Amino acid sequence: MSVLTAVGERGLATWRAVRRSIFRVGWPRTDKDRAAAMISSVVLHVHPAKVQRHSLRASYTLGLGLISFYLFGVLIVTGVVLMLYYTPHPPDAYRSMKDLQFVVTFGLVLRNMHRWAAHAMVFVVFLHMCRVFFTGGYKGPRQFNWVVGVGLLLLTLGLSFTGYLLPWDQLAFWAITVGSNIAGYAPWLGAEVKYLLLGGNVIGAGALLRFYVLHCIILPLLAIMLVAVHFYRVRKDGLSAPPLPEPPPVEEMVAGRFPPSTRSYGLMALTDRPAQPVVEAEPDDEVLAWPHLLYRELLLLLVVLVVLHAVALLFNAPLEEIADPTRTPNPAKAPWYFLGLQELVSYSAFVGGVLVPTLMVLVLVLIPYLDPAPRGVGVWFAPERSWANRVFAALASVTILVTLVGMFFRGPNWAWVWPWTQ
Amino acid sequence: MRTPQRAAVGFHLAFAVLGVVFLAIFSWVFLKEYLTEWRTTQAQFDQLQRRVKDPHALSLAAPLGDIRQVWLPDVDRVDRCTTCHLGIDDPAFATAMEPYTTHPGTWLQTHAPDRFGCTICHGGQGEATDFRNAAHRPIPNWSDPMRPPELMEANCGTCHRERRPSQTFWLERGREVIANAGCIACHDVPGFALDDLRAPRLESVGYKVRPDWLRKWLADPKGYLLQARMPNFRLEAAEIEGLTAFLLAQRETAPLDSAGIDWSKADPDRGRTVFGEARCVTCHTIEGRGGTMGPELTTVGSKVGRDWLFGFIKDPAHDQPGTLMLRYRFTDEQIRDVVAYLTEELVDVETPKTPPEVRYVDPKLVESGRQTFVRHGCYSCHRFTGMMALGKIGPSLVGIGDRAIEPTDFKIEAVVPTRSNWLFLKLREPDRLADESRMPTYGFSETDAAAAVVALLSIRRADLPASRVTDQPRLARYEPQGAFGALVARYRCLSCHQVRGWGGELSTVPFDRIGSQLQHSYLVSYLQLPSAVRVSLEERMPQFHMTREEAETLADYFADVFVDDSLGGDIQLDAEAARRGEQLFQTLGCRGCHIVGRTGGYVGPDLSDSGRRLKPGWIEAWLSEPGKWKPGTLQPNYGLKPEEARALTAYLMTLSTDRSGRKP
Amino acid sequence: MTRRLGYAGAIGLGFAALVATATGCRPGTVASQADPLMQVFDKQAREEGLSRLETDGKRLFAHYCVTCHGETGEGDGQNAFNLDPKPPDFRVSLKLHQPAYWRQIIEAGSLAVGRSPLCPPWGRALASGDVDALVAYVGVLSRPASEKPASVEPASTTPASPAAPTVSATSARM
Amino acid sequence: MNDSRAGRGQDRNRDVDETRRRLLFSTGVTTVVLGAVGFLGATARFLSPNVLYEPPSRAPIGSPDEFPPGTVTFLPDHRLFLFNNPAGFYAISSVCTHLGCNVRHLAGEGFACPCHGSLFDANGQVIHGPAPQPLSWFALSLSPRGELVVDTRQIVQPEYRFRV
Repeated sequence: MSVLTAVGERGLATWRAVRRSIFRVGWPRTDKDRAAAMISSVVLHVHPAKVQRHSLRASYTLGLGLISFYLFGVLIVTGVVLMLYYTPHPPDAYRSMKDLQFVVTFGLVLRNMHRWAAHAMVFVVFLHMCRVFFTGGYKGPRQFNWVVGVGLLLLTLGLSFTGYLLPWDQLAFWAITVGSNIAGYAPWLGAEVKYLLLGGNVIGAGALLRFYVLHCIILPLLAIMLVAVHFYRVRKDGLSAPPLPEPPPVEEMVAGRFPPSTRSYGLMALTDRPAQPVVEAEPDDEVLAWPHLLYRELLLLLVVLVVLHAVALLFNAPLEEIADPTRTPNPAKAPWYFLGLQELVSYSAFVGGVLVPTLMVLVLVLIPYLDPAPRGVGVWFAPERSWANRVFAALASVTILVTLVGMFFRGPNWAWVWPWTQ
Repeated sequence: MRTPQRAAVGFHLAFAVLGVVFLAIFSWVFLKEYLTEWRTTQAQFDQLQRRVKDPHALSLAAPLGDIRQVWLPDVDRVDRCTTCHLGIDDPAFATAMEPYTTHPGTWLQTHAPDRFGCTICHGGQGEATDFRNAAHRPIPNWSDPMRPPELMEANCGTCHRERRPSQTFWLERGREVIANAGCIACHDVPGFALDDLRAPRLESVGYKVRPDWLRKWLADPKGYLLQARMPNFRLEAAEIEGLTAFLLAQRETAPLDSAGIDWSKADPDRGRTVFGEARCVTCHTIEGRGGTMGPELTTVGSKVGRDWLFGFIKDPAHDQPGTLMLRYRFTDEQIRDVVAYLTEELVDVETPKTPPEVRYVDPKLVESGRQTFVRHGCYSCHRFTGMMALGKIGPSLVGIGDRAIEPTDFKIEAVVPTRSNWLFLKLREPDRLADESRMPTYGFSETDAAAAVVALLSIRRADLPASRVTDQPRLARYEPQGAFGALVARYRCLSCHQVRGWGGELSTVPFDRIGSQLQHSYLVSYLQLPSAVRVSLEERMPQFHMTREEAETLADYFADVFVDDSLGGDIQLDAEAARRGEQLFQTLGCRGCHIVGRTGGYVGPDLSDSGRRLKPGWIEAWLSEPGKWKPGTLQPNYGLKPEEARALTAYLMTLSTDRSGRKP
Repeated sequence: MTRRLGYAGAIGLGFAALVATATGCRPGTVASQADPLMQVFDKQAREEGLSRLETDGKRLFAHYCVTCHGETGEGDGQNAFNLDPKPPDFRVSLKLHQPAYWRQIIEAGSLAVGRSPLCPPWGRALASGDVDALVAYVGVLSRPASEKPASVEPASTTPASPAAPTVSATSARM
Repeated sequence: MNDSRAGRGQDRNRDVDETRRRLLFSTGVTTVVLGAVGFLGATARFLSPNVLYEPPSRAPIGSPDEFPPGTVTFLPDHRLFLFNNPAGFYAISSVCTHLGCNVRHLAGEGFACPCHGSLFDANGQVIHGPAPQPLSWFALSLSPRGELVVDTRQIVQPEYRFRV
């Protein structure tokens, strides 16, 4: 018997050693472990060990940034898997779409998920931008993070635009024709960019290949890098939260009292401090990230997956006839997120194609530098920033309105039509 | 109160609930994938297969459970229909219910599924593996749903490009309609050539027609003659005036002068007999009777001038170089009498005898007429000097079978927006289509228009590899030269007869081996004075009033050139064989179709004179294997043994009407 | 603070409503649409009322048989009055026999079943598929238009044994 | 007293709360794990193709008179040699059984594999070299349209001869 128990113990010991080597901090039982677990794990150390309770509340962040990250994750997984059946050469591209739809096991579900996740991501990223703006998230130390966010928005649009052409059906072909021609209006380098983008003057095999490489390699890599920077910034600048009643003067930092935690702990390893938190610490407006933050993230992930699966099962991604360069569907619409632009282009090519897009991007990028006053951070529609909110709300509503008009109120020959009469 | 470091129970609850919901949805994905329509169909087939087939056949049957596909890279098609239609080429399932029934008819023997797939004929979406997406019925975003049998013939036409593909009623009829209507004049129609076109030259029509007839004709050609090939261009009054002025001004070559003719002595009755002997009714229709190769003559008297008619009959090619009409060797008196007969008997009662006098013609009117002539593309059919270089007025019909149709192409009223409907309305009622149609109205009947649509739908844009296409052989033009050539040109033999397929379709006697079929002496006498060999036929050999030398030149050429060596052999014919032949003639009932002496049927040629007419070698070869020499002939194949054929030949060679014309 | 949140909520809801109404109201099914071409095909098929095999049979009958048997198979063909005996009226004669008997006449000729030699053998000139088509079409002719396709009742008399025809019998009639 | 009962009540609440918490947490974890395993299974199934765009194993190779008697014809897209000698037709695979290269036919002697030097006799038996098995023979048949049909999945013995 003793041999067995001996072997048992040794086995158990080695197992525990192995596990310990992988998970430096076992399943945390104490606060210190919970904080250590957060800091020591390569994945989890994206979050600070302790987080403001306020920024945890759903009504504050609506979890939009996280949702778009999850969608991006789903897109990458389903995208890589779909690549195994996709050939970026025109006749075979359409055939692989048909194969996915009819023959490949789970092909249809994965394609639907990829499609709806892409559309959702563009929309959620837009909402996330609005949320960050309306809660003053662009102020204070986070100006550059806002710029990175705008970069990510553009990359998302780029990813969605390049992915739109790959099925090579009529909808895709003509949407991209319209979209790339809008780009063509940009002065000086517009035509050149379009020429490089299409690898020629017309959308053919060359364009499909370029869009494929952009969509699968270049843009996702850029996006991942920017996301990393974005997360790092969020981690360093801390989640935006409303100012505490009496913000202590800055010079007190050295005296060992930690400042109000508009900033998170530095990366210096946690010194062995007394079990109880520092008495003078602020009233318990902070909680340990483990389990509160992680739990919320996990639940949100499950919600996103459930919704996405449901939508993918109920609604099929559209696949029209194979692209026919000689026949333009009437009307030929750009992808939905560019319909606002197309609507403007229909008024005047220069305004819609050039002026508005460049202005929007410029304004977006410069917002944090145009309105640097650190007021009203962390509060929805803070009165201190009422003017900024009104302007931004107006701009956002105009964008949404123009896009909706382009989507539902434009019929053949781009003529006005009431959707219910269509 | 310190914040509890443990997550609230609510989170655990949410986590558990969400987990279960996620699992439920995830299993729905699995279910949806494994309860597909084709898997249930194959399961049912498996049960059916076990009932229908014996164990041995079952062991040979292909395994079920996966998607079956026919991949045709050369026509870029993938057909997965056999994933559900499992018994399609297995005779054991002839009485099984759909989708397992065997394919009807013998189609799969000639079109093996592994080489043709299904959608190449049926249409539909081959890639699909469920009923709805396979486009059994029209679905959005798929322009080629499965076709009813009639429209499937269009798919036959895509590969079978000969004019008369077998077993395709609508396609064959459609291609005939397109050839007769002369669509090739204004449109590029693949598979049709310009020489299918028959329209008179108008460079000297000024001499020919009367103004009042011309106005009536331009206004409504079919009103004057129901079978008129010319469509109605819906011309306004001004355009008709202009065109009439322009056409009447065309007086390029004057007709042969008939000044020396004394019209007072013209006798219409003698004209009628000459008209009858010349068998004009073979090509011309009078009151509904006769051939349709030439113009209809019921009221020709009130259409053309007397002098022009005289000149034309004297030498048709002089006025119309490409005409099919032969140049009889009439004397002037005979022509005078025929013209008298035509201009006095065959007239339209209402029109006045003498045409209205044309005093002064305004040059501006003539010029506007010319512009109307060009604008409506009249030069497309009526080839006009100076307008040869002008392009085709209508759009090219290449790839018309793939033309994309939008609902907006139809006027508001509800018509199913399919390509076939668009083409049908284009031919029948163009005003129900959105874009204004410049096409003249042809007045096609419903079935003709439908047939033409089927033929048009067969013209697809994608060009098939040569291994997939069958076509009738390009006919070699046959233009004989020398004395024989001149005679063939004068008497227009090729308007009715054919040489290796080239020529007219009226006569059932091609020249290919005429020298080995008919005796020289018979030919010479027959050419001068043709007698009806087939009594029941309306279209008979006309009497050319040919001179003996001409007949002999033709007969010599036939005897030397159009021979088939396999029919040559001299055959000993003895009385004993002739007797047995006569007996066989009785038992086989040949008299049911052939006249011998006075009695007999009208189906075959009259055999009373076969002794002087036919060559024995031909008779024997013909009786042994009629189908080989003339596919589709009514002459039955009795499976005669060589000596029986020899006996019949001997008997037939004894039959002849001797000089006095007395029948045996 | 909550008042402002109310504003945002209101705007959001407004947009959502707009989107919902726009997407929700897909056009109802279009009024029943006419299909002119298919009407022509249906009319043709209804008039003919023939299956594909019978249509082929009709085409072959028109080419080979009409001159003696007539359009409707009553034996009133163009060449019929030259024949003795006259071709039978299918609506009567065919009821006496099975389709196999008709097939034998078509393939081997009427002489082979002991009738007059006037209907020649078509077996060698026609492919088996064509003979099937002719048998099918002859079946159609044997049923006058009014009568619904009667199931072929078993023939009362067995088909005459194809004894060798005596020469004297036929020559007497000639 | 009350405290103890209340205390004990609280203890019981805490225990009940604890078990409920652990139960819910474990259901959550198991479902997520099951979901993950399901997803990996689905992806694996997704990766194996259901239809192949390859030439079918049973295919017509031409009419018999395309292969005159006494000749050997190499058919590249079916990867086999077709023999027509007085005894009849037979087809030998040109795929070397060692590592799949196309063997060369040496007139009269047999086959040689260019990749690793395997040698086969005229009937495909291995004479020399690393090839483990002899070259396989395929069954031949005649299609209703009179074409020779080879079935590369039906292996036959070397004595097999197909007479047309």
